[in-house]
Amino acid sequence: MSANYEPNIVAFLCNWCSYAGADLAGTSRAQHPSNVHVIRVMCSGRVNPLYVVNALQQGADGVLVSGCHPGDCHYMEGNYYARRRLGMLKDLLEFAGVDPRRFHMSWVSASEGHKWKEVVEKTVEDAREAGPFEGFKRQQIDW
Amino acid sequence: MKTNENPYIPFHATVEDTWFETGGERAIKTFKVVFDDEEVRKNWSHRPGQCAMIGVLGVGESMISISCSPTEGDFLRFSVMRMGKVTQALHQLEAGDKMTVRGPYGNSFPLEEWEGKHVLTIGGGIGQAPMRPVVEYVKANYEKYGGLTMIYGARTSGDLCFKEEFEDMARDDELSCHLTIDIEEEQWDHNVGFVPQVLLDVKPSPDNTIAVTCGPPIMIRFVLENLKKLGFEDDQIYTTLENRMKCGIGKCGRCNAGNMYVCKDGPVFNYATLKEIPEAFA
Amino acid sequence: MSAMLLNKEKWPDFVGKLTGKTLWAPQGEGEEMRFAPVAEGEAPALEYGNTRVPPKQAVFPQTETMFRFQLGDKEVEVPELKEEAVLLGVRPCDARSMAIVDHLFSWDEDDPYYFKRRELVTLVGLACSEPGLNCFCTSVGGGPGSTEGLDLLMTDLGEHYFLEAVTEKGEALLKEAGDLIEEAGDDQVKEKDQLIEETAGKIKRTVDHEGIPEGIPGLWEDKLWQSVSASCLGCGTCTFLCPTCHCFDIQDEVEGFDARRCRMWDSCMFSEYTLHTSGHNPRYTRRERTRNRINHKYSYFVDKFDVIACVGCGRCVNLCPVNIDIVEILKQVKEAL
Amino acid sequence: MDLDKLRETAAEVAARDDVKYLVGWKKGSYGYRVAPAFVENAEGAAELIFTPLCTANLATYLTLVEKLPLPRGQEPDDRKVALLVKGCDSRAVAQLLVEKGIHRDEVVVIGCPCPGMVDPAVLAEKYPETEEPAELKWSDDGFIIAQNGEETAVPREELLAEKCRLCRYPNPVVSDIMIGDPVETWEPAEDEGVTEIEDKDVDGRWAYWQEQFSNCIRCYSCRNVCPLCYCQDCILDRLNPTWVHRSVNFSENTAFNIARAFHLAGRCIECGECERVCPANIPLGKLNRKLAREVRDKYGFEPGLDPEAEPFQASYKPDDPEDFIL
Repeated sequence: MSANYEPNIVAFLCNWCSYAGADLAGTSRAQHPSNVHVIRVMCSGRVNPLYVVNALQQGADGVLVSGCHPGDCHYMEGNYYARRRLGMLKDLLEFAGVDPRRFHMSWVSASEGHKWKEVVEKTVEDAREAGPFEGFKRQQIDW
Repeated sequence: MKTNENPYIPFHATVEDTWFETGGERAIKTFKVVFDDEEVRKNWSHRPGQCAMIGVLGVGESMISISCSPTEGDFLRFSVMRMGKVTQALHQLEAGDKMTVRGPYGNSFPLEEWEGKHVLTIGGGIGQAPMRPVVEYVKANYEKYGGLTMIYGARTSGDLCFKEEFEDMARDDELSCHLTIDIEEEQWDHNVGFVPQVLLDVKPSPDNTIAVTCGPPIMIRFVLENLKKLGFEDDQIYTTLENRMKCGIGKCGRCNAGNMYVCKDGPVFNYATLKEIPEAFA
Repeated sequence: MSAMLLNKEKWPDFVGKLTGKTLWAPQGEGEEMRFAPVAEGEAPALEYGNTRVPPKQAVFPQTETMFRFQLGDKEVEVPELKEEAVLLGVRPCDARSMAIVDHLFSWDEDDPYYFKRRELVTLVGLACSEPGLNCFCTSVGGGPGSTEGLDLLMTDLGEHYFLEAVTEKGEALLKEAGDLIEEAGDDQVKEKDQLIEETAGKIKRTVDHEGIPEGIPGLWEDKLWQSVSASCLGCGTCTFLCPTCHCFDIQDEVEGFDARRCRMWDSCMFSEYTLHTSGHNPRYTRRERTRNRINHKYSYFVDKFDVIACVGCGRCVNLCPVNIDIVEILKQVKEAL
Repeated sequence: MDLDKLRETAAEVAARDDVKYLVGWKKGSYGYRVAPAFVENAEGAAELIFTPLCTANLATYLTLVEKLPLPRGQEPDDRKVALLVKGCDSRAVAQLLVEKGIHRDEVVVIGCPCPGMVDPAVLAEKYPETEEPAELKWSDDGFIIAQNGEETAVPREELLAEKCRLCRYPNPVVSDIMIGDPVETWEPAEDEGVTEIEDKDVDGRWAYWQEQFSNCIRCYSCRNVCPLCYCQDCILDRLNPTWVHRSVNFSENTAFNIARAFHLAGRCIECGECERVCPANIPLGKLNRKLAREVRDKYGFEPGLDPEAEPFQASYKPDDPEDFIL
C-alpha cells in the first residue's frame, strides 16, 4: 500500500441528528481526520443501498451511513428501515468479497460530537487498513 | 459530403443565437448554429427534410430535423423540444456555447419534382420544424412553384412556433396561411379547431397539388383521412416518420418501420409507400 | 487455393509458428466453451460443439470505445487498433455470419471500427464433424465445410488436419507453416469431401424458407405471433448470442473529467430499444418485437442485401430460457403463408 | 401426480368464461426441453404435462404482461389468469400477494405438490439428448428416463436439482385447487454452495465473484425470468441519471448483480430460475440464498408463506439486530 495513501470516505449523514452531531464536533474543535466527504440526506432511511455501491464504484474507499438513534428519528421510523436495509447490504457486500471494514453504519445524535469523532476515526482507520479499494471500482476511461 | 472518414465523429459548432419558441414544461428552443471549422462550413450541403445528429459531448446525441432551408445562408437551425437527457442538456446552451453536429442524414423532400405544382404544408406543434425548410425553399424559388398554402396548428397560441414569421407571411396576400389553435382564446383572430378540421374548411383543391404533413401521429392519421376525402391521390401526399435513432447511418438497427430504415430510406416518405408498411402507424 | 495436410503431432509446432499475433481458441468445459486467449506455448485441443458466445466478439466487441475526450475539450481521440489476432477453431457458420454482417456494416459507408478489426483478425475455421442437436446450417445456405468468411479451413481427418486456404491471409498462414505441412493427395481430398457429406447428412433439423422473405410481411396480424411470443421473457439472450445480430446502442460515459463515447450490444427484444422519449413505443409488447426479429432476419435483411441473416447455428434455440424455437416459428410461418 | 386429473381440472378452469388463459407446462420442441404452455380452451389442456423437467416458475407470467394502450372505447380484458404452481412457484404467488403486485381475485392458482425436479444441465450432461423425444418420470426412489423404447432408472440424488435438495416447501402454500394429495416433505440439505463461499477469505470471495461477474453478458434474463423482479421502470434502464452504465465490464456487472440480489433480499423464494436461465452459468442463486439465510437466521422471517404477512423490507421490529452499527 503506497505510503501516502489517504482513504477517501463518503458519508451519508441524516440532517436532523448526525449532520448536527458532526457540526457540533466541528464547532467544539474535536480533532478528527478530514478524509470524510459528507453528503447530507434528510433521513438515513433515504439512503438507497445503490448509493453505497455507486460510491464504491466511483472511487470511495469507505462508505459511512449515519442516522439518529432508534426512537429519535424525525420521521419516526426512517432509521429502523435503514437498519434492516443496510444490514442486508452489509451481508451482501461482505459475501460478494468487499472488505467489511469499508462500509459502516452508525447512530450519532445531535449532541454526540465526541461520538462523531470516534466514528470518523474508526471508519478512516478501517479504510486505511483495508487499503485503496480496487474491487469493482470503475476503471480509468481508457480503451 | 462528409470530411470525416469516421462517420461517428461529430463536427463542432457554436450556437450563434438561441431563443425560446414556446415556454412551459415541454419548451421548444431554436438554435442558430455555425460550424467552427471553415472547411466543414464550406462543403456542408443539406436539403430540406434532412436531419442531423446534434448533441453535447459527454451527454449524448439525438436526431433533430434541420429546420432551415439551404437558401437561407450557411448556418443551421434546429428547433428542439425539451424531452429527455440530451435535449435538456441542449436547452441549457446559450449563445457562444458549443454543440456537436453530425450528418446530414436521411433523404429529403423531392422539391425538384414538385416544381410547377402548388405546395400545401400541414404542420402540428413541433411538426412545423421539418416543414419550415420546405416553406422557406418554396418562398425563395416562388416563381418555380404554383403557389404555397400553409396550415399550422398547436394546442394553444403559446405553443405555436415561428410565430413572427407567420405574422408577416399572413400579410403577404399571395401566400394563403392558416393558423389554428385547439381552444378559443381572447385576442386570437385566426382559426380555432384541430388542424384536420381546418384542412377541411380551407378545402385546398387536389389537382396539381402536393400535400406535406408532419406532426403528432394522431393528427397525421386524421389529416391523411381528410386529404383522401378531398380527393388527394396517395402519391401526392408526403410525410416524415420519427423513430428512436442512435447511429443515423443504418448500422444500429433500431429505427426501422417494417423494412424501411427511417434514417436511410426516410425520414421523408411518400404515402403510397408508407401505406404498405403497417408498422409505420404503430 | 492450395490444399495441404498437417500431421496432428505437428499441431503444437504449427500453433507455435503463429507468433506475433494473439491466439484465441475455444476454452472451457462441456457446454460453456468461450473464445479466450491461448497461453504461451500451449496448443488448444479442438474438441467441442460450438462456443456459447460467438466469435463475433473479436470483430464486434460487446463494449467498444468509439472515441475518448476530456469534458469541455474539442479534440477527440479514437483508439488505435493494431493488435493482430488469429482465431483458431471458428465454426463455418460463425464465419459465414461475419460475411453476412459485413454487408450491413459496409452499407453506403464503412463502419471504421468493425472493418479495422476484420482486417486485423484471421479466421482459422474447423469443419464440423458432430453437428449439435439444433444446427440447421444446411437449410440456410451454409454447411459443415463451408468456407465463406474464413481465411483457412481445417478438417479433422483422424491423424491429419486437411488445410484449405481461402484468402491471401490463409495462404500467408500456410507459407508461415513452411515444411510442417505437405501437399494433400487426391484421396485425402475425397476423404475430406466424403466426411463433410456424412456430417451434412447427420443434421436433422431443417428449415424450409422458400417464399418466406416475400410472404412473411403479409402475416403481420397473424395470430401465430401472439402464440409464439406468449412465453417470451424479453431478455437479450437470443440476440446477444446470435452471430448475425449486429444492433448496438451508443452511450456517453463520464468518469470525473475523462469521458468516452462507446457503443455496446443492444437487443431488439428490449423495450427501451425503440422507446421514444415521449413514452410512445412502436413495438409495445414482446409480440411485436418477436415478429420484428424474425421479419428482420428472414425478410428485411433479404430485401436490402438478398441474404438471410441467419446461419442456423442453433444458439438461440439451445439457450432460450423458455424454449422459443426459431425452427418451429418458421415452420408455422411457412404453413400460414 | 395423476396427469389425467391435472388435464381434466385444467380443461375445466380454462373453459371458465372468467378465465383468460391458463399457464402450464408442455413438451418442448426437442430433447428434454419443457416449454410454458398458454391454454385458452379445454382442448388446449390436452398438451399439458407435469414431469420432473417442469422446473420453470410460471408465476413470472403474472407480472410480465405488457398491456397495449387500448383504443378509445375498448374495455380492458380483466378476466383471471389461471396458473399451475409447484411448491416454490406458489411462494412466488404468495409474495406477489403480500406486495400487492397482483390481487387475489386476478389469479386462479392450481397447486401441484412437487416430488422434486431434475436439473436439466446435469441431466443433459449425464444422459446426452438425442433427436428422439425423451420422457422423464418419477419412481419411488428416483427418476426413470424413457427413451426410444427402453427405460433407465436413476437414483434420486444423482439428478435432483440443487434448489429441490434445499427445498422446505414442496407442497403449494397458496392454491384454489390442489391436484392430488400433498407429498411428504424431506429433510432439506445443507447449502454447501453458500457455506463454501462464506468460508473463503475476503480476497478469495472477491476473486470468485470477479471471475463470475466478468462472464456476465447483461442479457437480463435473470431479471426478466424472476417472478419478483417486476418494476415498471427498472433502475438499470434509467438514463437520466445513468445509475449503472450500459457498458459491459466487471465493475458495472458487479453493480448490476449486487442491485439485483439486494432488491430480492427478504423477498426471494429460492425457486432457482435465475441460475437456470443464466447463459453464462453464473451461480446467481448463491447471492439470493445467502441473503435468504441471513433473513431466516437473524430476523426469523421467510418470504412467500403467508399472503397476509408484512413485506420484509417494508417493516421493522424494534429489536432488529444492530451489532454491525457503531
